[in-house]
Amino acid sequence: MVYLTRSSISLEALLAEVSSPECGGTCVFLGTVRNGPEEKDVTAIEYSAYQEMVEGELGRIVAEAAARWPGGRLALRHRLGVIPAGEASIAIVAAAPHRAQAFEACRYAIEEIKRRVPVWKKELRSDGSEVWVDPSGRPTSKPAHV
Amino acid sequence: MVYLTRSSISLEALLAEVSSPECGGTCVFLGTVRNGPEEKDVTAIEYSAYQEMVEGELGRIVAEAAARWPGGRLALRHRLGVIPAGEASIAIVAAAPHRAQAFEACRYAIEEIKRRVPVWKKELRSDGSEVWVDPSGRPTSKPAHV
Amino acid sequence: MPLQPAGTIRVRFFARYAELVGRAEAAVAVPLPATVGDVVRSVREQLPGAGDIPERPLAAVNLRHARLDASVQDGDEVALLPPIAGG
Amino acid sequence: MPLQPAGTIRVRFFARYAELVGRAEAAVAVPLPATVGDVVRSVREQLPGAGDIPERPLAAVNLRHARLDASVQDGDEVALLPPIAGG
Repeated sequence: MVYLTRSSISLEALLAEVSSPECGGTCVFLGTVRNGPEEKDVTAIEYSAYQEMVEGELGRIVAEAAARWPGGRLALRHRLGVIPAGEASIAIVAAAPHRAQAFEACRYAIEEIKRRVPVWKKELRSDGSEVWVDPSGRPTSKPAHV
Repeated sequence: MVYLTRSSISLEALLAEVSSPECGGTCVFLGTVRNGPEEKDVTAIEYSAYQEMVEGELGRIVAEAAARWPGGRLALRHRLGVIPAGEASIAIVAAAPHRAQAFEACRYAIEEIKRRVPVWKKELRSDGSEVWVDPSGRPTSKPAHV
Repeated sequence: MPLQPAGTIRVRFFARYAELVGRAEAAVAVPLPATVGDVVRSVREQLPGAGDIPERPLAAVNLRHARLDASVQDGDEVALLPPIAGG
Repeated sequence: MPLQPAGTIRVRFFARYAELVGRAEAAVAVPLPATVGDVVRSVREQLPGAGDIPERPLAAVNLRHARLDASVQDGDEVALLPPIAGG
Protein backbone atom coordinates (compact mmCIF):
# COMPACT_ATOMS: atom_id res chain seq x y z
CA MET A 1 0.00 0.00 0.00
CA VAL A 2 1.51 3.29 -1.13
CA TYR A 3 -1.34 5.75 -0.85
CA LEU A 4 -3.60 3.80 1.51
CA THR A 5 -3.14 3.37 5.22
CA ARG A 6 -5.11 1.97 8.13
CA SER A 7 -3.39 4.19 10.68
CA SER A 8 -3.63 7.89 11.52
CA ILE A 9 -2.28 10.07 8.75
CA SER A 10 0.89 11.97 9.61
CA LEU A 11 0.67 15.39 7.99
CA GLU A 12 4.22 16.06 9.06
CA ALA A 13 5.50 13.06 7.11
CA LEU A 14 3.61 14.18 3.98
CA LEU A 15 4.98 17.72 4.29
CA ALA A 16 8.48 16.30 4.54
CA GLU A 17 7.87 14.26 1.37
CA VAL A 18 7.18 17.35 -0.76
CA SER A 19 9.40 19.87 0.94
CA SER A 20 11.99 21.38 -1.40
CA PRO A 21 13.98 24.62 -1.51
CA GLU A 22 12.43 25.44 -4.91
CA CYS A 23 8.87 25.32 -3.55
CA GLY A 24 7.75 28.47 -1.75
CA GLY A 25 4.05 27.64 -1.57
CA THR A 26 2.41 24.57 -0.07
CA CYS A 27 -1.30 23.87 -0.06
CA VAL A 28 -2.76 21.12 2.10
CA PHE A 29 -6.22 19.59 2.06
CA LEU A 30 -7.43 17.58 5.01
CA GLY A 31 -10.74 15.76 4.89
CA THR A 32 -12.02 14.87 8.35
CA VAL A 33 -14.92 12.77 9.54
CA ARG A 34 -17.70 15.24 10.24
CA ASN A 35 -20.48 15.15 12.78
CA GLY A 36 -22.32 18.37 12.05
CA PRO A 37 -25.96 19.44 11.72
CA GLU A 38 -26.23 17.56 8.39
CA GLU A 39 -25.25 14.34 10.14
CA LYS A 40 -27.05 12.41 12.84
CA ASP A 41 -24.75 11.59 15.74
CA VAL A 42 -21.99 10.13 13.63
CA THR A 43 -19.40 8.60 15.92
CA ALA A 44 -17.18 7.27 13.15
CA ILE A 45 -17.13 6.40 9.46
CA GLU A 46 -15.99 3.07 8.15
CA TYR A 47 -14.06 3.51 4.92
CA SER A 48 -13.71 0.61 2.52
CA ALA A 49 -12.13 0.49 -0.92
CA TYR A 50 -11.30 -1.44 -4.06
CA GLN A 51 -7.71 -1.22 -2.92
CA GLU A 52 -5.81 -2.32 -6.03
CA MET A 53 -7.81 0.13 -8.16
CA VAL A 54 -7.45 2.93 -5.61
CA GLU A 55 -3.68 2.61 -5.72
CA GLY A 56 -3.79 2.75 -9.53
CA GLU A 57 -6.12 5.75 -9.72
CA LEU A 58 -4.23 7.70 -7.07
CA GLY A 59 -0.97 7.02 -8.89
CA ARG A 60 -2.52 8.34 -12.11
CA ILE A 61 -3.83 11.46 -10.36
CA VAL A 62 -0.39 12.18 -8.93
CA ALA A 63 1.16 11.69 -12.39
CA GLU A 64 -1.45 13.96 -14.01
CA ALA A 65 -0.74 16.70 -11.46
CA ALA A 66 3.01 16.33 -12.03
CA ALA A 67 2.50 16.78 -15.78
CA ARG A 68 0.12 19.69 -15.38
CA TRP A 69 2.12 21.63 -12.80
CA PRO A 70 5.78 20.92 -13.59
CA GLY A 71 8.03 21.80 -10.70
CA GLY A 72 5.24 20.98 -8.28
CA ARG A 73 5.26 18.08 -5.84
CA LEU A 74 2.27 16.14 -4.59
CA ALA A 75 1.91 13.66 -1.75
CA LEU A 76 -1.26 12.10 -0.39
CA ARG A 77 -2.64 9.45 1.89
CA HIS A 78 -6.16 7.99 2.16
CA ARG A 79 -7.03 6.19 5.36
CA LEU A 80 -9.28 3.11 5.44
CA GLY A 81 -11.10 1.33 8.25
CA VAL A 82 -13.10 2.86 11.09
CA ILE A 83 -12.14 6.53 11.48
CA PRO A 84 -13.52 8.36 14.53
CA ALA A 85 -15.26 11.73 14.06
CA GLY A 86 -12.76 14.56 13.89
CA GLU A 87 -9.91 12.48 12.49
CA ALA A 88 -8.60 12.80 8.94
CA SER A 89 -9.61 10.33 6.24
CA ILE A 90 -7.50 12.01 3.59
CA ALA A 91 -4.55 14.37 3.41
CA ILE A 92 -3.17 15.92 0.23
CA VAL A 93 -0.07 18.11 0.19
CA ALA A 94 0.90 20.06 -2.91
CA ALA A 95 4.07 22.14 -2.98
CA ALA A 96 5.03 24.37 -5.88
CA PRO A 97 7.35 27.24 -6.70
CA HIS A 98 4.40 29.65 -6.45
CA ARG A 99 1.17 29.54 -4.51
CA ALA A 100 -1.33 29.50 -7.37
CA GLN A 101 0.10 26.22 -8.64
CA ALA A 102 0.02 24.72 -5.15
CA PHE A 103 -3.65 25.62 -4.66
CA GLU A 104 -4.60 24.38 -8.11
CA ALA A 105 -2.76 21.07 -7.86
CA CYS A 106 -4.20 20.36 -4.42
CA ARG A 107 -7.74 21.20 -5.54
CA TYR A 108 -7.31 19.12 -8.68
CA ALA A 109 -6.25 16.11 -6.63
CA ILE A 110 -9.18 16.18 -4.22
CA GLU A 111 -11.76 16.80 -6.98
CA GLU A 112 -10.42 13.90 -9.04
CA ILE A 113 -10.32 11.66 -5.97
CA LYS A 114 -13.96 12.43 -5.19
CA ARG A 115 -14.86 11.63 -8.79
CA ARG A 116 -12.70 8.63 -9.63
CA VAL A 117 -11.28 6.79 -6.64
CA PRO A 118 -13.36 3.78 -5.54
CA VAL A 119 -13.77 4.35 -1.83
CA TRP A 120 -17.00 4.02 0.12
CA LYS A 121 -18.11 5.13 3.51
CA LYS A 122 -20.59 3.88 6.02
CA GLU A 123 -21.63 6.16 8.85
CA LEU A 124 -21.61 4.57 12.27
CA ARG A 125 -24.11 6.36 14.50
CA SER A 126 -24.41 6.55 18.24
CA ASP A 127 -27.70 4.58 18.16
CA GLY A 128 -25.85 1.65 16.60
CA SER A 129 -27.24 2.09 13.10
CA GLU A 130 -25.01 2.03 10.02
CA VAL A 131 -25.76 3.98 6.86
CA TRP A 132 -23.95 4.01 3.51
CA VAL A 133 -23.14 7.55 2.38
CA ASP A 134 -24.09 8.58 -1.13
CA PRO A 135 -21.83 10.74 -3.31
CA SER A 136 -23.62 13.99 -2.56
CA GLY A 137 -22.18 13.58 0.92
CA ARG A 138 -25.48 12.73 2.58
CA PRO A 139 -26.69 9.29 3.60
CA THR A 140 -29.73 8.43 1.52
CA SER A 141 -29.61 4.70 1.05
CA LYS A 142 -31.58 2.48 3.33
CA PRO A 143 -29.86 1.54 6.57
CA ALA A 144 -27.70 -1.44 5.77
CA HIS A 145 -28.90 -3.87 8.40
CA VAL A 146 -32.66 -3.19 8.43
CA MET B 1 0.93 40.00 19.21
CA VAL B 2 -1.97 37.86 18.08
CA TYR B 3 -1.13 37.03 14.48
CA LEU B 4 2.57 37.77 14.53
CA THR B 5 5.29 35.64 16.03
CA ARG B 6 9.08 35.59 16.10
CA SER B 7 9.24 31.82 16.65
CA SER B 8 8.62 28.82 14.41
CA ILE B 9 4.99 28.47 13.42
CA SER B 10 3.21 25.45 14.86
CA LEU B 11 0.84 24.12 12.21
CA GLU B 12 -0.53 21.67 14.74
CA ALA B 13 -1.57 24.49 17.07
CA LEU B 14 -3.32 26.32 14.23
CA LEU B 15 -5.15 23.16 13.16
CA ALA B 16 -6.32 22.68 16.73
CA GLU B 17 -7.64 26.27 16.78
CA VAL B 18 -10.01 25.70 13.86
CA SER B 19 -10.87 22.05 14.39
CA SER B 20 -14.60 21.45 14.86
CA PRO B 21 -16.97 18.51 14.36
CA GLU B 22 -19.01 20.61 11.88
CA CYS B 23 -16.03 21.19 9.61
CA GLY B 24 -15.22 18.31 7.24
CA GLY B 25 -12.77 20.15 5.01
CA THR B 26 -9.62 22.00 6.00
CA CYS B 27 -7.33 23.86 3.62
CA VAL B 28 -3.89 25.00 4.72
CA PHE B 29 -1.49 27.37 3.04
CA LEU B 30 2.15 27.43 4.05
CA GLY B 31 4.53 30.00 2.64
CA THR B 32 8.15 29.00 3.04
CA VAL B 33 11.39 30.80 2.40
CA ARG B 34 12.49 29.69 -1.04
CA ASN B 35 15.94 29.25 -2.49
CA GLY B 36 15.18 28.13 -5.99
CA PRO B 37 16.49 28.94 -9.48
CA GLU B 38 14.81 32.39 -9.31
CA GLU B 39 16.83 33.21 -6.20
CA LYS B 40 20.56 33.54 -5.75
CA ASP B 41 21.80 31.49 -2.82
CA VAL B 42 19.29 32.77 -0.34
CA THR B 43 20.19 31.47 3.10
CA ALA B 44 17.39 33.28 4.93
CA ILE B 45 14.91 36.12 4.61
CA GLU B 46 14.55 38.84 7.21
CA TYR B 47 10.90 39.79 7.62
CA SER B 48 10.00 43.16 9.08
CA ALA B 49 6.59 44.76 9.51
CA TYR B 50 4.51 47.71 10.57
CA GLN B 51 3.36 45.55 13.42
CA GLU B 52 0.38 47.51 14.78
CA MET B 53 -1.07 47.83 11.29
CA VAL B 54 -0.37 44.18 10.45
CA GLU B 55 -2.38 43.06 13.46
CA GLY B 56 -5.25 45.33 12.40
CA GLU B 57 -5.25 44.22 8.75
CA LEU B 58 -5.01 40.54 9.63
CA GLY B 59 -7.89 40.92 12.08
CA ARG B 60 -9.97 42.53 9.35
CA ILE B 61 -9.09 39.77 6.85
CA VAL B 62 -10.14 37.10 9.37
CA ALA B 63 -13.41 38.98 10.01
CA GLU B 64 -14.08 39.36 6.28
CA ALA B 65 -13.57 35.63 5.74
CA ALA B 66 -15.89 34.83 8.66
CA ALA B 67 -18.61 37.01 7.11
CA ARG B 68 -18.11 35.62 3.62
CA TRP B 69 -17.97 31.93 4.57
CA PRO B 70 -20.27 31.55 7.57
CA GLY B 71 -19.63 28.33 9.42
CA GLY B 72 -15.98 28.47 8.40
CA ARG B 73 -13.08 29.00 10.75
CA LEU B 74 -9.79 30.69 9.97
CA ALA B 75 -6.53 30.83 11.89
CA LEU B 76 -3.22 32.26 10.78
CA ARG B 77 0.25 33.24 11.90
CA HIS B 78 2.88 35.40 10.20
CA ARG B 79 6.43 35.04 11.40
CA LEU B 80 8.88 37.97 11.58
CA GLY B 81 12.63 38.18 11.99
CA VAL B 82 15.27 36.11 10.23
CA ILE B 83 13.69 32.94 8.79
CA PRO B 84 16.05 30.32 7.35
CA ALA B 85 15.36 28.91 3.87
CA GLY B 86 12.84 26.09 3.99
CA GLU B 87 11.01 27.34 7.09
CA ALA B 88 7.51 28.80 7.04
CA SER B 89 6.95 32.55 7.12
CA ILE B 90 3.18 32.22 7.06
CA ALA B 91 0.57 29.58 7.80
CA ILE B 92 -3.13 29.92 7.14
CA VAL B 93 -5.66 27.27 8.14
CA ALA B 94 -9.26 27.43 6.94
CA ALA B 95 -11.79 24.85 8.06
CA ALA B 96 -15.34 24.71 6.73
CA PRO B 97 -18.28 22.33 6.53
CA HIS B 98 -17.41 21.60 2.88
CA ARG B 99 -14.16 21.70 0.97
CA ALA B 100 -14.95 24.42 -1.57
CA GLN B 101 -15.45 26.94 1.22
CA ALA B 102 -12.22 25.88 2.91
CA PHE B 103 -10.20 26.33 -0.30
CA GLU B 104 -11.84 29.66 -1.09
CA ALA B 105 -11.40 31.12 2.40
CA CYS B 106 -7.75 30.04 2.55
CA ARG B 107 -7.01 31.48 -0.88
CA TYR B 108 -8.84 34.69 -0.03
CA ALA B 109 -6.74 35.15 3.09
CA ILE B 110 -3.36 34.72 1.39
CA GLU B 111 -4.29 36.92 -1.58
CA GLU B 112 -5.48 39.72 0.70
CA ILE B 113 -2.38 39.35 2.86
CA LYS B 114 -0.12 39.70 -0.17
CA ARG B 115 -2.06 42.80 -1.21
CA ARG B 116 -2.71 44.61 2.05
CA VAL B 117 -0.54 43.52 4.96
CA PRO B 118 2.54 45.72 5.47
CA VAL B 119 5.35 43.22 5.71
CA TRP B 120 8.68 43.46 3.94
CA LYS B 121 11.41 41.02 3.23
CA LYS B 122 15.12 41.28 2.71
CA GLU B 123 16.98 38.33 1.22
CA LEU B 124 20.14 37.35 3.02
CA ARG B 125 22.50 35.67 0.57
CA SER B 126 25.39 33.35 1.10
CA ASP B 127 27.85 35.98 -0.19
CA GLY B 128 26.77 38.31 2.64
CA SER B 129 24.71 40.67 0.46
CA GLU B 130 21.20 41.76 1.44
CA VAL B 131 18.47 42.61 -1.06
CA TRP B 132 14.97 43.97 -0.52
CA VAL B 133 12.36 41.89 -2.31
CA ASP B 134 9.82 43.66 -4.47
CA PRO B 135 6.15 42.63 -4.60
CA SER B 136 6.46 40.57 -7.75
CA GLY B 137 8.46 38.17 -5.62
CA ARG B 138 11.81 39.00 -7.18
CA PRO B 139 14.50 41.19 -5.75
CA THR B 140 14.88 44.19 -8.07
CA SER B 141 15.84 47.06 -5.80
CA LYS B 142 19.46 47.94 -5.42
CA PRO B 143 21.34 46.00 -2.78
CA ALA B 144 20.70 47.82 0.47
CA HIS B 145 24.24 48.37 1.61
CA VAL B 146 25.97 49.26 -1.64
CA MET C 1 -23.17 -24.60 -36.08
CA PRO C 2 -19.88 -23.84 -34.31
CA LEU C 3 -19.99 -23.65 -30.56
CA GLN C 4 -20.07 -20.01 -29.40
CA PRO C 5 -16.95 -19.27 -27.31
CA ALA C 6 -17.55 -18.43 -23.66
CA GLY C 7 -15.46 -16.38 -21.27
CA THR C 8 -15.14 -16.52 -17.54
CA ILE C 9 -15.19 -13.13 -15.87
CA ARG C 10 -14.12 -12.54 -12.30
CA VAL C 11 -16.73 -10.16 -10.93
CA ARG C 12 -16.01 -8.18 -7.76
CA PHE C 13 -18.52 -6.49 -5.47
CA PHE C 14 -17.91 -3.68 -3.04
CA ALA C 15 -19.59 -1.84 -0.19
CA ARG C 16 -23.40 -1.97 -0.50
CA TYR C 17 -23.31 -4.21 -3.56
CA ALA C 18 -21.22 -6.75 -1.65
CA GLU C 19 -23.83 -6.66 1.11
CA LEU C 20 -26.65 -7.17 -1.41
CA VAL C 21 -25.13 -10.30 -2.93
CA GLY C 22 -23.55 -11.48 0.31
CA ARG C 23 -20.16 -12.00 -1.30
CA ALA C 24 -17.11 -10.11 -2.49
CA GLU C 25 -16.65 -11.88 -5.81
CA ALA C 26 -18.03 -14.41 -8.25
CA ALA C 27 -16.93 -16.16 -11.45
CA VAL C 28 -19.46 -15.47 -14.19
CA ALA C 29 -19.56 -17.21 -17.57
CA VAL C 30 -20.61 -15.10 -20.55
CA PRO C 31 -20.81 -15.91 -24.28
CA LEU C 32 -18.18 -13.96 -26.20
CA PRO C 33 -17.94 -11.35 -27.55
CA ALA C 34 -19.38 -9.60 -24.49
CA THR C 35 -19.52 -6.16 -22.96
CA VAL C 36 -19.48 -4.96 -19.36
CA GLY C 37 -23.23 -4.52 -19.73
CA ASP C 38 -23.60 -8.20 -20.63
CA VAL C 39 -21.70 -9.13 -17.48
CA VAL C 40 -23.95 -6.90 -15.38
CA ARG C 41 -27.05 -8.56 -16.90
CA SER C 42 -25.68 -12.04 -16.18
CA VAL C 43 -24.85 -11.07 -12.62
CA ARG C 44 -28.28 -9.57 -11.98
CA GLU C 45 -30.02 -12.66 -13.39
CA GLN C 46 -27.84 -15.35 -11.89
CA LEU C 47 -26.76 -14.19 -8.43
CA PRO C 48 -29.23 -14.16 -5.53
CA GLY C 49 -29.63 -10.60 -4.24
CA ALA C 50 -27.97 -9.05 -7.30
CA GLY C 51 -31.32 -7.91 -8.70
CA ASP C 52 -31.04 -4.88 -6.41
CA ILE C 53 -27.82 -3.75 -8.09
CA PRO C 54 -28.77 -1.01 -10.57
CA GLU C 55 -29.04 -1.95 -14.24
CA ARG C 56 -26.39 0.61 -15.08
CA PRO C 57 -23.89 0.64 -12.23
CA LEU C 58 -20.48 2.26 -12.24
CA ALA C 59 -17.99 -0.38 -13.39
CA ALA C 60 -14.32 -1.05 -13.83
CA VAL C 61 -12.43 -3.55 -16.00
CA ASN C 62 -8.98 -4.65 -14.84
CA LEU C 63 -8.69 -1.77 -12.34
CA ARG C 64 -9.77 0.98 -14.77
CA HIS C 65 -13.11 2.72 -15.03
CA ALA C 66 -15.04 1.33 -17.99
CA ARG C 67 -18.27 2.15 -19.79
CA LEU C 68 -20.99 -0.46 -20.02
CA ASP C 69 -20.36 -0.83 -23.76
CA ALA C 70 -16.68 -1.66 -23.24
CA SER C 71 -15.79 -5.19 -24.30
CA VAL C 72 -14.54 -7.84 -21.90
CA GLN C 73 -12.26 -10.81 -22.53
CA ASP C 74 -11.94 -14.20 -20.92
CA GLY C 75 -10.13 -13.77 -17.59
CA ASP C 76 -10.97 -10.07 -17.13
CA GLU C 77 -11.82 -8.70 -13.73
CA VAL C 78 -15.01 -6.63 -13.74
CA ALA C 79 -15.87 -4.65 -10.64
CA LEU C 80 -19.30 -3.22 -9.89
CA LEU C 81 -18.88 0.01 -7.97
CA PRO C 82 -21.52 1.71 -5.82
CA PRO C 83 -21.54 5.52 -6.03
CA ILE C 84 -18.06 6.68 -5.03
CA ALA C 85 -17.87 8.45 -1.69
CA GLY C 86 -14.20 8.69 -0.83
CA GLY C 87 -11.97 11.48 0.30
CA MET D 1 -4.44 87.88 7.62
CA PRO D 2 -5.21 85.16 10.15
CA LEU D 3 -2.43 82.71 10.96
CA GLN D 4 -2.91 79.44 9.02
CA PRO D 5 -3.29 76.56 11.48
CA ALA D 6 -0.54 73.92 11.42
CA GLY D 7 -0.65 70.25 12.34
CA THR D 8 2.05 67.97 13.57
CA ILE D 9 2.09 64.57 11.88
CA ARG D 10 3.96 61.58 13.18
CA VAL D 11 5.51 60.03 10.09
CA ARG D 12 6.79 56.46 10.19
CA PHE D 13 9.22 54.81 7.82
CA PHE D 14 9.67 51.12 7.17
CA ALA D 15 12.03 48.71 5.44
CA ARG D 16 13.91 50.38 2.58
CA TYR D 17 12.39 53.81 3.28
CA ALA D 18 13.65 53.66 6.86
CA GLU D 19 17.10 52.87 5.49
CA LEU D 20 16.93 55.79 3.05
CA VAL D 21 16.13 58.37 5.75
CA GLY D 22 18.16 56.60 8.41
CA ARG D 23 15.33 56.75 10.92
CA ALA D 24 12.05 55.00 11.80
CA GLU D 25 9.96 58.09 12.43
CA ALA D 26 9.82 61.88 12.33
CA ALA D 27 7.47 64.65 13.45
CA VAL D 28 6.51 66.77 10.45
CA ALA D 29 4.68 70.09 10.62
CA VAL D 30 2.21 70.81 7.80
CA PRO D 31 -0.17 73.73 7.26
CA LEU D 32 -3.79 72.55 7.63
CA PRO D 33 -5.93 71.45 5.89
CA ALA D 34 -3.50 68.89 4.48
CA THR D 35 -3.54 65.59 2.67
CA VAL D 36 -1.31 62.53 2.82
CA GLY D 37 0.25 63.83 -0.40
CA ASP D 38 1.16 67.10 1.35
CA VAL D 39 2.85 65.13 4.12
CA VAL D 40 4.82 63.12 1.57
CA ARG D 41 5.97 66.34 -0.14
CA SER D 42 7.06 67.87 3.19
CA VAL D 43 8.93 64.70 4.07
CA ARG D 44 10.73 64.54 0.73
CA GLU D 45 11.72 68.21 0.94
CA GLN D 46 12.71 68.37 4.58
CA LEU D 47 14.30 65.06 5.54
CA PRO D 48 17.81 64.17 4.32
CA GLY D 49 17.68 61.02 2.20
CA ALA D 50 13.89 61.20 1.76
CA GLY D 51 14.21 62.48 -1.79
CA ASP D 52 14.65 58.85 -2.87
CA ILE D 53 11.24 57.91 -1.51
CA PRO D 54 8.85 57.84 -4.50
CA GLU D 55 6.56 60.83 -5.03
CA ARG D 56 3.54 58.59 -4.75
CA PRO D 57 4.34 55.90 -2.21
CA LEU D 58 1.89 53.51 -0.61
CA ALA D 59 0.68 55.15 2.61
CA ALA D 60 -1.39 54.54 5.71
CA VAL D 61 -3.09 56.90 8.13
CA ASN D 62 -3.65 55.71 11.67
CA LEU D 63 -3.00 52.05 10.76
CA ARG D 64 -5.29 52.00 7.68
CA HIS D 65 -4.35 52.17 4.03
CA ALA D 66 -5.03 55.67 2.70
CA ARG D 67 -4.94 57.37 -0.68
CA LEU D 68 -2.67 60.34 -1.20
CA ASP D 69 -5.68 62.66 -1.39
CA ALA D 70 -6.99 61.54 2.03
CA SER D 71 -6.93 64.38 4.57
CA VAL D 72 -4.80 64.29 7.71
CA GLN D 73 -5.40 65.93 11.08
CA ASP D 74 -3.08 67.21 13.75
CA GLY D 75 -1.72 64.22 15.69
CA ASP D 76 -2.30 61.66 12.93
CA GLU D 77 0.21 58.91 12.27
CA VAL D 78 1.15 58.66 8.59
CA ALA D 79 3.19 55.67 7.48
CA LEU D 80 5.08 55.49 4.18
CA LEU D 81 5.10 51.90 3.01
CA PRO D 82 7.51 50.36 0.49
CA PRO D 83 5.93 47.83 -1.90
CA ILE D 84 4.38 45.14 0.27
CA ALA D 85 6.12 41.76 0.14
CA GLY D 86 4.67 39.72 2.98
CA GLY D 87 3.29 36.24 3.23
